Amino acid sequence: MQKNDLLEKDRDLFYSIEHTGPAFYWMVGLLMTILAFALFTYIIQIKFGLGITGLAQPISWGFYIVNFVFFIGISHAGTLISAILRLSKAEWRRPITRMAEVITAIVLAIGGLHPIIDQGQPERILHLVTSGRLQSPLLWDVTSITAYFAASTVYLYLPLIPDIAILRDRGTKPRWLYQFLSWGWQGTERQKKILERAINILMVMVIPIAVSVHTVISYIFAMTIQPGWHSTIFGPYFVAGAIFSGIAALLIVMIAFRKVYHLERYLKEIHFKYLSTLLLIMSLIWFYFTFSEYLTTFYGHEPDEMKVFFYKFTGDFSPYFWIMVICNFIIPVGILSNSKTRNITGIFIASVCVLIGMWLERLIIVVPSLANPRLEYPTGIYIPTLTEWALFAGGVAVFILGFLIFAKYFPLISIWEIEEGRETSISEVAHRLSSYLPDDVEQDEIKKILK
Amino acid sequence: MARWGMVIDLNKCTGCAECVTACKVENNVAVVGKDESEMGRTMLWMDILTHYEGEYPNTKVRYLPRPCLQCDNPPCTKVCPVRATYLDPEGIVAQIFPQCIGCRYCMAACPYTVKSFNWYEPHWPQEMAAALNPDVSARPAGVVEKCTFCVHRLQKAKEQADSENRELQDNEYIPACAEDCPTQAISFGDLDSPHSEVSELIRSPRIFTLLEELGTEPKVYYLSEIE
Amino acid sequence: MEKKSIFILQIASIVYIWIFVIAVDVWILSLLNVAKKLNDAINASVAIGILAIPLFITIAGILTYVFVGLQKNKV
Amino acid sequence: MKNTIKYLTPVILVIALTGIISGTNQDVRQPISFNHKLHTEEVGLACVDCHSNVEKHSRALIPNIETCGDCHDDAEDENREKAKVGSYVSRNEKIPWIQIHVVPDHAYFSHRRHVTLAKIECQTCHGEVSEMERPFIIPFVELEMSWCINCHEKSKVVNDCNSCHR
Repeated sequence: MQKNDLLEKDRDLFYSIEHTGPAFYWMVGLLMTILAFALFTYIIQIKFGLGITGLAQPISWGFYIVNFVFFIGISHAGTLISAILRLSKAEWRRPITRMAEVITAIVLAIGGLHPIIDQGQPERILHLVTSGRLQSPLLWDVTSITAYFAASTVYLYLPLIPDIAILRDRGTKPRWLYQFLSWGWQGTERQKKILERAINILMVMVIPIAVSVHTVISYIFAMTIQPGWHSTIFGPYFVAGAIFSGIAALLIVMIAFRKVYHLERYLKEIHFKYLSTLLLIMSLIWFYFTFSEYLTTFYGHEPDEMKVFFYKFTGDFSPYFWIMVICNFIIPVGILSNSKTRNITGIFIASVCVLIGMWLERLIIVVPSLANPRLEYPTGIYIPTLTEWALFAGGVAVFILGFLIFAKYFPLISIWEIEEGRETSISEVAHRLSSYLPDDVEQDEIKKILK
Repeated sequence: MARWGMVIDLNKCTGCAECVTACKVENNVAVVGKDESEMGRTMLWMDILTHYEGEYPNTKVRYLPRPCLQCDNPPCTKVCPVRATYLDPEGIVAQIFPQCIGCRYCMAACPYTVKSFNWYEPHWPQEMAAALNPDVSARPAGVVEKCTFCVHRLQKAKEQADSENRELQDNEYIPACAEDCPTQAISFGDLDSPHSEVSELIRSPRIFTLLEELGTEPKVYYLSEIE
Repeated sequence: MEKKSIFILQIASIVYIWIFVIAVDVWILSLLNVAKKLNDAINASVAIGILAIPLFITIAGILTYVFVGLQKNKV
Repeated sequence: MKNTIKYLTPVILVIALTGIISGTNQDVRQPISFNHKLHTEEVGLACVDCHSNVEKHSRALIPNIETCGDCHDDAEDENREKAKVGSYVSRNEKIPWIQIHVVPDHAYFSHRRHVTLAKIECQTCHGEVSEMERPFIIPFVELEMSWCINCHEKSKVVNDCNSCHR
């Protein structure tokens, strides 16, 4: 009886799993075509060498490394945000944690492949296994990305178990998949306790791992002595930027899937309001970091640093630099600090701008330092070729594709957590509130008001 | 053990680029076409950097031959993920081509930008392809390469000395650039041996190294120009 | 047939996770060994080993705990 | 489930078969069925009598046709193999031997260093050649880096990458 109730109430959440329209197949087909084209260009790159990219000396890192940093940055949306929200018992987290975690798992896999795409001899990746050196920041990356990927897929999977069990009980096909993945979940008290304990341990563990991942990625640059890279704030700067772009990606995904799968009942204005506040704060933090990074450089006025500085501010890269500032700071702050423009459309525009801006930020960190070597070399400007664009498009296509396929098999919003919210959150919040307030306020009173 | 080093006298250097050519031939450095070269993919282990001073008509051009500086504290070897580049016991920064995975991290880390990358499979004009140096391997596409102080010459000289049952002598091992320089601007030898030419030259007041402030301790020294 | 093969799949996935985790740990240890042999960057390897090895084991441990716990506590 | 296995079996079989086929050595046919045993035992030649480069150069090289010509010049010999040598000699043409012990392009191995300076027996790397009645068609040892390194470690000689790879 109760179960039927639940299914009736939450039937919107099963919609994407049980109804597959032609639009889904068209979309998958389109993404597959893009992916196939990307694969094709990659095969050509393997055959002829990295010469078919726009890279040269001294600009030997380009799009691939930029996208690597960018995609790994987005991955911070998920697990980090969901872990922090869970840890702080924010009640509004319930409908958004799942999406955030899915972003992490997919994007991390895409980002992790980029250094291999960038390699001149991809089959020699095995040399990392046989004779790697843990002294190199690249190996720190390998270790911490592997750890983050393992932890975040587990962290995505564990809260999914009760939902998989619901699907299994509904008889959704393929049945064996849900039977296999649900591990005999029946929702008994003891099972709930085990799962809760595991999730609690993981969410505490995942936060330092997530922070370490982007710190270590910044170290790839910061550990060298190159002007513009050798900076002590790079670790926190990259982490802040990563969370910033992650929230923007999460907002875009939420808005898109809310529209496509009609999830308005679950993803309400308030969720966007809270998340966009977070985005606004991150935008300010990002500006603060950027400001202190460039002010120290400018004030120090070291000639080699200044070459890179002016390359960004007034030189060849100035259009990108100022677009970045507009996209990352002026537009989001402008839109989000005004309650009139802070509606779903406004938030969507701000988020897209932030993603563009953060991608440009990665480009601005990687390329100008390489384009201005200390000694006098003639340097050209880096112009990416079709290969690099195709592989970028391929990465984005895999991201959307991964999301669509996930949504085809699993609920994008945690059903059991919503249900749990219905059952327990009112009394829990009442209890929490009463513990904040002076003792003379009765708990029952708060409960009454909340109801 | 010897510590190999080089001293380049900028006062004697005319910028004739004989060292560049000698190096290219000795080490089978690939030849790239015009288009590639314009993109910045020229491969040179020994390069000559030019620096223009003053306004026309009182301009002055300065030349700076630049091999790999063979730092004693190399920023490139620290970051290599697979030990394809490392400081060998005689102070030469080795570059092991069959081990290199082509991540180009060492290129990004080198403050002197001495490394080049094989963007394509290397090729030579037909006439040159028949005359490659058999002592140096042709690098495949996708690996980083740089000046090795002609380390194959060191191996050969050592073997010759060993088979004649004697120590390696001064001037027995000399890289191609030093050997071919028409003005003898490049001297080469053991920095640790007190009587070698280079160890006498580095006591000169004109001596300096490139980007000294970085603490990379290069073993390629320069003698500044006398005005 | 169905139930049994799914159970086998589940056991296999636990085994697979452990193989993965142990492989990562063995990899780090072998790199330590290589570093020792080539006299190169041992401290970095030790530092990373101390952090990463228990981390991976904990992740696999949590998963195993959940899997075994859920199976055991079926009604 | 059963169906999956049914479809998977041929795939696995094909993969296994290609593995076996590619693993077996291809048929190598040397131009002449050279008999090392005969030359060392009956004629009494030492290895370096013909492979004269071994002690003096880094590259061993196959003996050139003049070396063969010192003894063989009869192109009409009743022994077919001898006649073949004779005909190569009379035409002063290289015998198209197929090199079996190949060191890859990026590795440098010096025979002089190993034979003359380190006094390593030929047999250590090439086996009991004087017992062989046919020419090499497979190498005595797989020339892999681990094999080199093992010996270098055992005999405590230089183990630097730079001394072999350039």
